[in-house]
Amino acid sequence: MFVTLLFYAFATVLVGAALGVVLSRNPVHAALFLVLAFFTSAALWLLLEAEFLGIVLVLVYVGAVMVLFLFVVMMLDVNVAQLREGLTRHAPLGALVAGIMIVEIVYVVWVRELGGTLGPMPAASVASVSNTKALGAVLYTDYALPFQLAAVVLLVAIVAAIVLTMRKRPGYRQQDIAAQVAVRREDRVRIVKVDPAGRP
Amino acid sequence: MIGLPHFLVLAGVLFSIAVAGIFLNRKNMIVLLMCIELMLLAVNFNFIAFSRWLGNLDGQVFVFFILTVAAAESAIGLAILVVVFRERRGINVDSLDAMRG
Amino acid sequence: MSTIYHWPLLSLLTWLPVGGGVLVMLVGDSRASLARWLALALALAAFGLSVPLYLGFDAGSAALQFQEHASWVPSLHADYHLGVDGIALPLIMLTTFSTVLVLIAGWTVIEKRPSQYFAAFLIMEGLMVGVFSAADALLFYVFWEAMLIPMFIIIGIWGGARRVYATIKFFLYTFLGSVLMLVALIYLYLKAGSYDLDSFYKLPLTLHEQMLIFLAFFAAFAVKVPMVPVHTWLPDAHVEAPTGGSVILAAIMLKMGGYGFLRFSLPITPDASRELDWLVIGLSLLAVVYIGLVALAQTDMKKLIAYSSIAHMGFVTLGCFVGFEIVAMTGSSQGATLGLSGAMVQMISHGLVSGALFLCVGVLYDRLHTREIGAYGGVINTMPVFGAFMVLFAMANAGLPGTSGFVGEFLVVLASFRANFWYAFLAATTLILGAAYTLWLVKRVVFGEVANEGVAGLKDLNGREALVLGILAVAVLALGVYPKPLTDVMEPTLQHLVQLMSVSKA
Amino acid sequence: MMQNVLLAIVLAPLVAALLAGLAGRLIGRAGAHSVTILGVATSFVLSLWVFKAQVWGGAPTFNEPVYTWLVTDGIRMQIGFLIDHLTVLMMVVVTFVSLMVHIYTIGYMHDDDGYQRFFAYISLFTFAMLTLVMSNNFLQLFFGWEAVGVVSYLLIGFWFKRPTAIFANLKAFLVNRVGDFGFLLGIAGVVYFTGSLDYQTAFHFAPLIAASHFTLFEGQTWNAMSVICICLFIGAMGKSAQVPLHVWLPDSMEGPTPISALIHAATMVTAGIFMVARMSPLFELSPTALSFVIVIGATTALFMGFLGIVNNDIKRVVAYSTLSQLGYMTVALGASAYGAGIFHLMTHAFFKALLFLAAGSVIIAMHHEQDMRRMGGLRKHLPITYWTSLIGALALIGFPGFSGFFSKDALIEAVAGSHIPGARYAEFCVTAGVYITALYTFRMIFMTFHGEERMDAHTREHLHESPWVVTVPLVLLAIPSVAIGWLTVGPVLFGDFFHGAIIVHPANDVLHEMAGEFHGPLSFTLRAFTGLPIYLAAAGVASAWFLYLKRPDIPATLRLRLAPLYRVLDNKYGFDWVNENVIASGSRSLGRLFFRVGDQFLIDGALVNGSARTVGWLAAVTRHVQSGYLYHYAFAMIIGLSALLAYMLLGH
Repeated sequence: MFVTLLFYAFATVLVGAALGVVLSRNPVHAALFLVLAFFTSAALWLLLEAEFLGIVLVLVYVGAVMVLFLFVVMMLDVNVAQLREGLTRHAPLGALVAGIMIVEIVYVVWVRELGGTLGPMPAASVASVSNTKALGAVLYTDYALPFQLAAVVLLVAIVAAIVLTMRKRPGYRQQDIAAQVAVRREDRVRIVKVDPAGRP
Repeated sequence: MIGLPHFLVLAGVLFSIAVAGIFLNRKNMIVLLMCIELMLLAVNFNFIAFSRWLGNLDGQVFVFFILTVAAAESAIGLAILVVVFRERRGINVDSLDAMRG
Repeated sequence: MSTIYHWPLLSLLTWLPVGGGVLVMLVGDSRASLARWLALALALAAFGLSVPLYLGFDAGSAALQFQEHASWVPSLHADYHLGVDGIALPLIMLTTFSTVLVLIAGWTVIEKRPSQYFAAFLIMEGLMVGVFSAADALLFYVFWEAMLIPMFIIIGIWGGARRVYATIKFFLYTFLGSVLMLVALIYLYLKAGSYDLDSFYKLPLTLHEQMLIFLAFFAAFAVKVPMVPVHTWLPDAHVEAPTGGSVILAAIMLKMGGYGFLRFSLPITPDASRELDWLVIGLSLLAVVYIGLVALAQTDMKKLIAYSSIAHMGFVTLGCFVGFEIVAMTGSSQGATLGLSGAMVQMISHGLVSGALFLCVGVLYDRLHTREIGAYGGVINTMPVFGAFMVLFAMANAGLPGTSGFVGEFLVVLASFRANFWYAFLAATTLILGAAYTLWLVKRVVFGEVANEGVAGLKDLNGREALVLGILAVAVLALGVYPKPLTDVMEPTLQHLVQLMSVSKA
Repeated sequence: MMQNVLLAIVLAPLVAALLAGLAGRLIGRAGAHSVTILGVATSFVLSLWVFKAQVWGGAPTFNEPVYTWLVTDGIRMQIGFLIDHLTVLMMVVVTFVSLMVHIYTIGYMHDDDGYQRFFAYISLFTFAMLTLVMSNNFLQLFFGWEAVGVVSYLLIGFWFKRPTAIFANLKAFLVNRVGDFGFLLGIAGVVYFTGSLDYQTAFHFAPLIAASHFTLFEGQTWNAMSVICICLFIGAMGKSAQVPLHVWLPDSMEGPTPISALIHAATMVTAGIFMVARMSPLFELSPTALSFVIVIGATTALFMGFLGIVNNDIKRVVAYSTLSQLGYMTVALGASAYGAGIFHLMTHAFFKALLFLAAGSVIIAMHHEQDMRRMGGLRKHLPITYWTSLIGALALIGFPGFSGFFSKDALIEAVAGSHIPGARYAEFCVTAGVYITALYTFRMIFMTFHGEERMDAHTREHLHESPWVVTVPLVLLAIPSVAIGWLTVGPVLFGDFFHGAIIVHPANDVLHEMAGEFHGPLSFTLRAFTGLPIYLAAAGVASAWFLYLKRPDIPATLRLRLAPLYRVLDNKYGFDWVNENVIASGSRSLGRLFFRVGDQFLIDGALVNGSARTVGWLAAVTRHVQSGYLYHYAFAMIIGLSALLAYMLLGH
């Protein structure tokens, strides 16, 4: 009963936060709403005994990604008013598509009884290992290679982000180590024969 | 009692809101990115819920990967955003029609 | 010397030019003369390597010789399997021979990116040898498609004003056909379980299956030959291609179609070929008569020769398929080999003659930069040596006995008389039409008073041009006077092919 | 031994031609004519030796291959020699006339730039002609056949700057090709039925061919031999200039005169006659083909003669007379009097070469003026030319005792004795032709050598007899023109000269019937006075004298009175008009039509570029969907997603 109560409370907040993301006029507000959505999601995930992922969501998403979002939003001088143009114009279409999707999903879940076949939530596992340890065990054995790949993806993302945003400013002097190494004597030294008598 | 359908419907609603958000905020790239994050979150919900009901950790592993990819995606997306802003002094999606034939 | 016969000659012939082409490209345009000499050396080496191929060839056998077999794509049962028989050998010789000539002909004429030009021809040479020597269908297909790329580049970069139109037309036409061929090959693979051509030959197929496969092959080969009505890419491609490109196009590439009929259509789908021979024969005769007349109407020298190519290739397809009608008419396959050897000789001869004619046009084009017949007249006054060559090759094109042009036409007419008097009748009209359009061209371009100042200022052939045309002239005459060395090599293979054709697979 | 000699006969002119042609600049003018004359002289001497060995030495017929050209499908195609009495006769005639023409050319072409080239060509021609006559198979026959055509093409267009010359040579080649077209089909037919290209095998299987039939059109069967023989004869019609493929011969007079003598009078044009005679074992088995031959020949003989009367170009008159004489030979072939045809071929070769060379001599003297209306009275200035021409003319009209008399008289008699359909028509044509021949021949002689001098003063001052290199061949040719008939009429016509080289069906053997009445040349000559032809010839000469010397105003009046007839003759029965305006320009227009409508409009326009345009249009329509706006793509994805979901939900 308590779990049900918690679920509905968090679910309400989550939906509200999501609506806030979508509807708020200011991107900063939207980002903050998103943070809220992530927090409530993390809470809901804890209800589902996915403790590790819940914590990761908070740490990585709220801590890193959302900060990045806020950072960018604040750094860029975005003309908010202009961006909200056409918000209402497309509202009916958006609502319609969203409505259709909701109807479809509900239809799948309830009418087709997709969820019903699996019954109520299984009892909490009483296994000795924690969720984190269990996840780790799977991740580093069965999914070791994909895990490595995920790391590569992140690396590529880092490199890509840097490459994309880096720009050369005119007048900015750089050290070219390759050029320094490849230098030859003739480039630097010029032997001039000077007549000791001082005649031209 | 909370069953699997509750979570699935919640995820569905979340996803639909995000979809609606894409329609509504068709000019603001930042909010678009956020809506994508929301969508991914909704998907993650499903994974975790099924993982719980099926007693199988694979779903959670997938969520883990999705989080990774989503992080990478948002990093690159924001980088692109910054570049676009520099180029066009704005993040209006309408101005992004370089692909137009 | 005898050890040379144990070398992997076919692989060498395929990959030496390809690798050499890459090397020539690396040498670059800044060292153009090094690139030229290197390319020539490689082409000569390839030609030199094809000579032991001929000398070591056992002319008494129809089997594939100089075979090389290695695993290639095990999961698809496709092997790196090369080999030559009496059909492939002359065509390989023709390929290596004409590449040498083309390189010499383009020696200083090509000023734009010369090293890449020479490289393209070398690479194409290797790929064409690959097509002729592949004994595995997938390998064949890879070479077949790869070969398009250098040609595409040659026309697209060194071509004339409308080169883009011509390249796209050329590419789409040939590609459309070969994609259907790929479908057929995959179907055959699924039935046979391997891409080996021999397994295709032994595969029993119902008539319905054969019909579909035949039509798919037909699409590919008819475009390449080219047969009416899918021939219009050829005049455009020829007109826009640089001289060397035209020569290779006419000399070798068109032969791929004829080769395909001999290697795939006839032995793999004999029953469908028998059922549909009326189609091929009808189109071939249409090519001879209709294209002969169309050639009369041309005002562009290259277009005229291109049309004459189509008419001459009509003899090839006629010779390939007339055997079925002979069997139907006389009940014996006596005469079928005659048609096939006529088709083969015609292919070789056409390679030499039309190549030579394109070189002749190239000689004029290099000087006055126009291919319009009306822009010339009385060329022989200022270029007597050229005029002599032009008349000789024109005569060969008109099928004069004593030149190679006659041999194939003669054999095909003899064979088609067995099938039907009217086939021979229509085919023999080439005697009149061929002479008409070729000699009318000669009359307008070579003979007469000097037509204008441009012609008055023409310089006769230089040593390089005379060398190329001279070699071709010797080859044309030699084949015309003594074609036996050529036909002897082919005879057992063609007889074996007739056997394959006459056994029903359905 | 024999084979080497024969090879030398054939190859000597070829080697000479190659030397003169390829190294002409190196060996110079004198070198060129020396080497070619040496080559042809070698051939001539060796031919005489072979002739002697065959005819008097009784050597057996030589029939051996030289080398194998190719072998395929069980057919062995070879190059080889067949030397029998027919061949040796031709060899001697060809090499002799060729030698004379070579010598004559030194004088005639003296000032021409293409001196070496010319010698190369005529030597090459000799080679080709020898290949043709010495062949023992159809393949080599066709080789020589086409080779003489090509050399003729080159020689007619020798002065390649003249538009008329290069028009004429193209025309000659193409018309010849029409003949070759038939010839090739005939050869293909022979191979079809006998599986061999060799004469011997083909002749051996001849009865088999004659017993075969094949269907040309649905429901109509033809005798195989008739079809083959008619096809072969179409080839002969091209080479030997029979109606309607005669049109090239008058135009070929654009070539230098020695060529007209060698090719277009003495040798190449007789290739067709020779070929039919060689194929006598085949032709004898098809009465249909023989009738066809005789009708075509007779038509040519008479109607081409008419054209000689109205023409004013001295060379063309001789050319029309050649056409007419070739018609005579063809008639003889059709009447199965092959011996008479060959005999006439031989005598004609001498006197017609003589007439041409004499005409050439006149042309040299007249500074390349060929119009007889501007000649006259040349007898005084060119005595040798005059007398030799007269001999040639007398031989041509069949003056008793001259060579042409024997051959033509025998020929007419043979036709009279023939019974095949068309023989009566032919008899009329050849008899009437005698009058016509005499008329135009002496018209030419009178207009050229007699009467008033109509040339301009400048030309008259420079008139002089030609140099010895020109006159010697004239004299040397005049001798056989007079004597050869007397010497050879017995053996060649009525004896067993051909020795099995020519086979005549006993029922058709008119010459054999005539042989019974032959008692030597003298009695043959005397007996001619009892026949009609000799009086017709006399009447012809008398008419010519009356019309062109006595009353030159009458022809002009006649021309006006009979204007329509004159116009028909002047237009050469309209053959040229039809050829140029209907056939040549018709096929050109047809080609253009095919090109525009078929290739450019239908295939390229509708199919190729049409499909390209359709694709382009579709793409243009479709690209509106591809707006390039990111959110449009996002919409599309989302809508697609929900549609897919809906499909999955409702579809199951």
